[in-house]
Amino acid sequence: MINKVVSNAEEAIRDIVDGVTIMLGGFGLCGIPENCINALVKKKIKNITCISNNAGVDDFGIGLLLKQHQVKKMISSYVGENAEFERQLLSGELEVELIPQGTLATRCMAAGYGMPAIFTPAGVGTEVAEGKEIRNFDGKDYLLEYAFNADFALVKAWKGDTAGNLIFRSTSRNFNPVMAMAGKITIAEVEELVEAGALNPDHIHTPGIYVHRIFQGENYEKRIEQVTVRKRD
Amino acid sequence: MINKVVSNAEEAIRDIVDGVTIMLGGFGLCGIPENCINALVKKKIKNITCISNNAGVDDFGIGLLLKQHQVKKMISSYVGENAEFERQLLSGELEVELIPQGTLATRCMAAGYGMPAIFTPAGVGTEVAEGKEIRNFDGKDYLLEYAFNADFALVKAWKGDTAGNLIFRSTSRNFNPVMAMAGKITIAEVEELVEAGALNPDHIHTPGIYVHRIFQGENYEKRIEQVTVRKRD
Amino acid sequence: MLDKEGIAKRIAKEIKDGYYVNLGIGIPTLVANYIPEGINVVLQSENGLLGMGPFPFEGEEDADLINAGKQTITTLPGSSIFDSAMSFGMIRSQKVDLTILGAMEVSENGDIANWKIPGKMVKGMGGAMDLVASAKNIIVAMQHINKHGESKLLPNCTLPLTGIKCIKKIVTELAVLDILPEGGFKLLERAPGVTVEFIQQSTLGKLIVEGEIPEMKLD
Amino acid sequence: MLDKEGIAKRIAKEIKDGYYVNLGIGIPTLVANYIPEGINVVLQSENGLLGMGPFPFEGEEDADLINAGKQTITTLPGSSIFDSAMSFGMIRSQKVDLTILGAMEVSENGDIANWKIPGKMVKGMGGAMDLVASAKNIIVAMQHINKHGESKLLPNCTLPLTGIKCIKKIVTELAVLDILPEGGFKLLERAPGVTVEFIQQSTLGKLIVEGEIPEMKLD
Repeated sequence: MINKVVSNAEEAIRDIVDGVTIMLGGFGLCGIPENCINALVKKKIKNITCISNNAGVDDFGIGLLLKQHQVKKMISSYVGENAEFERQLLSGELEVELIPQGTLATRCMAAGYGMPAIFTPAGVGTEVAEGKEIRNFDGKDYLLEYAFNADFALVKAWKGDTAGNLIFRSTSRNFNPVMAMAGKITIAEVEELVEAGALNPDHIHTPGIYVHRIFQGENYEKRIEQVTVRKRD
Repeated sequence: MINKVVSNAEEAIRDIVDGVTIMLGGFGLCGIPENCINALVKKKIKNITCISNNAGVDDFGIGLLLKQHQVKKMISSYVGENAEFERQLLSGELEVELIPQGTLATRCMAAGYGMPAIFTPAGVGTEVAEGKEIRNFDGKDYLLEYAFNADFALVKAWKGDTAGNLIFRSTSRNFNPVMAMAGKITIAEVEELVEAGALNPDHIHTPGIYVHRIFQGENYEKRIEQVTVRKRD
Repeated sequence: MLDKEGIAKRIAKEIKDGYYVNLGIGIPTLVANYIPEGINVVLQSENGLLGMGPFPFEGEEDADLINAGKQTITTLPGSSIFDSAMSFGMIRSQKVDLTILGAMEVSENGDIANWKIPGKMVKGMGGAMDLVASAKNIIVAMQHINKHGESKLLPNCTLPLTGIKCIKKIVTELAVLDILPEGGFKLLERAPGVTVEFIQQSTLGKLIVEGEIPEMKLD
Repeated sequence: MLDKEGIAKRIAKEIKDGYYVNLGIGIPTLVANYIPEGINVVLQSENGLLGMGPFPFEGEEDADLINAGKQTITTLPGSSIFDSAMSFGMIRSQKVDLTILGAMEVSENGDIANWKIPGKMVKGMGGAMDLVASAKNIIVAMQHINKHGESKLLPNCTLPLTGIKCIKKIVTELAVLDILPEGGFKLLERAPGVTVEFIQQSTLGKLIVEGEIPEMKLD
């Protein structure tokens, strides 16, 4: 089996340089690659084009990159919860491209599945459709949307093995598997790294062929954006 | 939770009538819906258009339908191992449409993902491309291939729950999940049917939303097409 | 006139046994609290979950288990988890029976605007454009009149659109209305104590009133 | 001149450490037996498996675990299972580094025919068209000459095509040849005891011979 293990986030991102396009898995703060983000912050990589469904919050996740002005452009579907983001956007320091969430996911998957483009009805008749090819199938209009590739995809899984196979836990799966498929180089950080053979092949969500480097992350904060609870009766 | 359970194959196929289009999961004889096939044989449904990667062998799988002349047309990628199939084809009793295996799988998935068509390079420059639209992306030619829908998809899983969630075992997964997504009505037979809640949500391969009816099959033969073994040293 | 809970309560009556339902943020989320006994419904959360349950008990929150509104939730027996591509795959292929979402404006031909106000910070459309473009049945939960006293049911939307010709039904604090395929808001029910005349005054788009309009029944 | 095992042995030398490899039916399957020690390779089987292992021991066959040739197999530690759509997804997106397959004919511009003979029962292309259209690197394992004594390395294929301009390298019982981007079979190595002259006579397509042609080393 091919061994994909690197020792830590610093080694994993060793060849990430200014100006790259990076995909970051996660939805909100759920399932984000915390260790890789921290390593990018520490290394002060600049002019990043960041493809991520969301933009983190002010002091966590992608917010940490924004604070240091490391992001040139965000490609996202929803960028709500971040005051520094808003300030940089309004001041023109930051470019933003907003994409429907399903289109974003499917464009990543298209890259991983070797499909150069896909058709989706999302955005037909709206400003999202501007400049895009529209095609009618069976009476319904669809936009032609191109596959998304990124120089690097940084994803977070629950468990992974030395061969790069990944298993995600609950809704922290979200964008991680589709982005893992779309990176020219895909880096996976996992909460628990095990030997090849320790995972049931039927349980694997992302086959190791899509993963170039894997390491066991540390000090996961796994911050919750909105704690909502019910009282016990 | 929505309960999808029916008592057996006969009840599951109750509304399958002559002339329908049916997808059948499986690769070779691995992972085929044995109970459903037997029920179709017993009910003598005729003029079936059958979408299946293979056509079974003479006395097992889809071969049983062929023997009774129940199949009008086969849409497959490889139909090798079946003498009766060959006889009917050469005599003109049976229509056959051959499709590259990946194209077949991806056209099913496209239906389940609400994509009306996909682009694939498979078949460019060959007779498969005849009459099809060709489009160039980044210097490479692709064929436009349409999503495949079927009136019924019959699939076989290892475990399933009353909500219709499916888990496949080893390489018997093959076409089953993609066909499960593409049936207007999807019928799943499983080796073991369990209560909703008994399966780990992270292990489910086909979410129950894609499955309309589920039952526990019986008397699985699981015939092996080619037993290949090595001697113990 | 209905409050938010009332709107949610009325919408809950539209949910049929065996439905897979996607609930948007805001009033739609409240609908889950009013699904009648004996009606089996599975809630889809577009971040990748079928079978969403209620909020967890205090102390049992799981950072890995959230809904599309980023709230901590639970799963119900029979739930399944999937990635974002499959989630929107099942939305696009119309396996989700009903989508309920909020709106800033709806037009008489079924267009909806709910994601962007020019001059204000744009947060993004999230999954809304995918949902409205794909869903086979969409109900909008919204206020009939905005805080400036202006109708939100218009001949044409004035805000940037989220989707076109997609809304089938609207439930507001004043009324239940269908949008007809040929265009127009067809008045179906009045909220308790609300007159047809008041609904007419509150609707800038074409309102179609035929025969007696019954008062809503909420219980 | 090489036998089938020899062809497989020579092709095995093309496999580099860290490769994901798809092996077709026939001679390509034999290649797995000759992968050098210390070279880590993962075999993909397009029915939905990465990490294919050897045949099972007698009595340990599992009907649910087969390869694309429908043979019972085993998995190696680190293997993964996936559906047919993802399997061809990773093939189309060129995650598989090398594809090795057989052929009836190859043309000097890299076209391949290996699925259909007019007048004979057509079994189908299986995954061959997907593989040849997508793979970034394809090696063909084939006989140089057919049983009628005719060359299978042609100016143009005469049989129905499987794919066009896709083959990069050929290993036959006589030689190792590259297909040049501008067309032509470039002779790289001779099989033990085979002369350049004999290879020339056996090749109907344009053969390019430059300088001394070394004899293959198999061990």
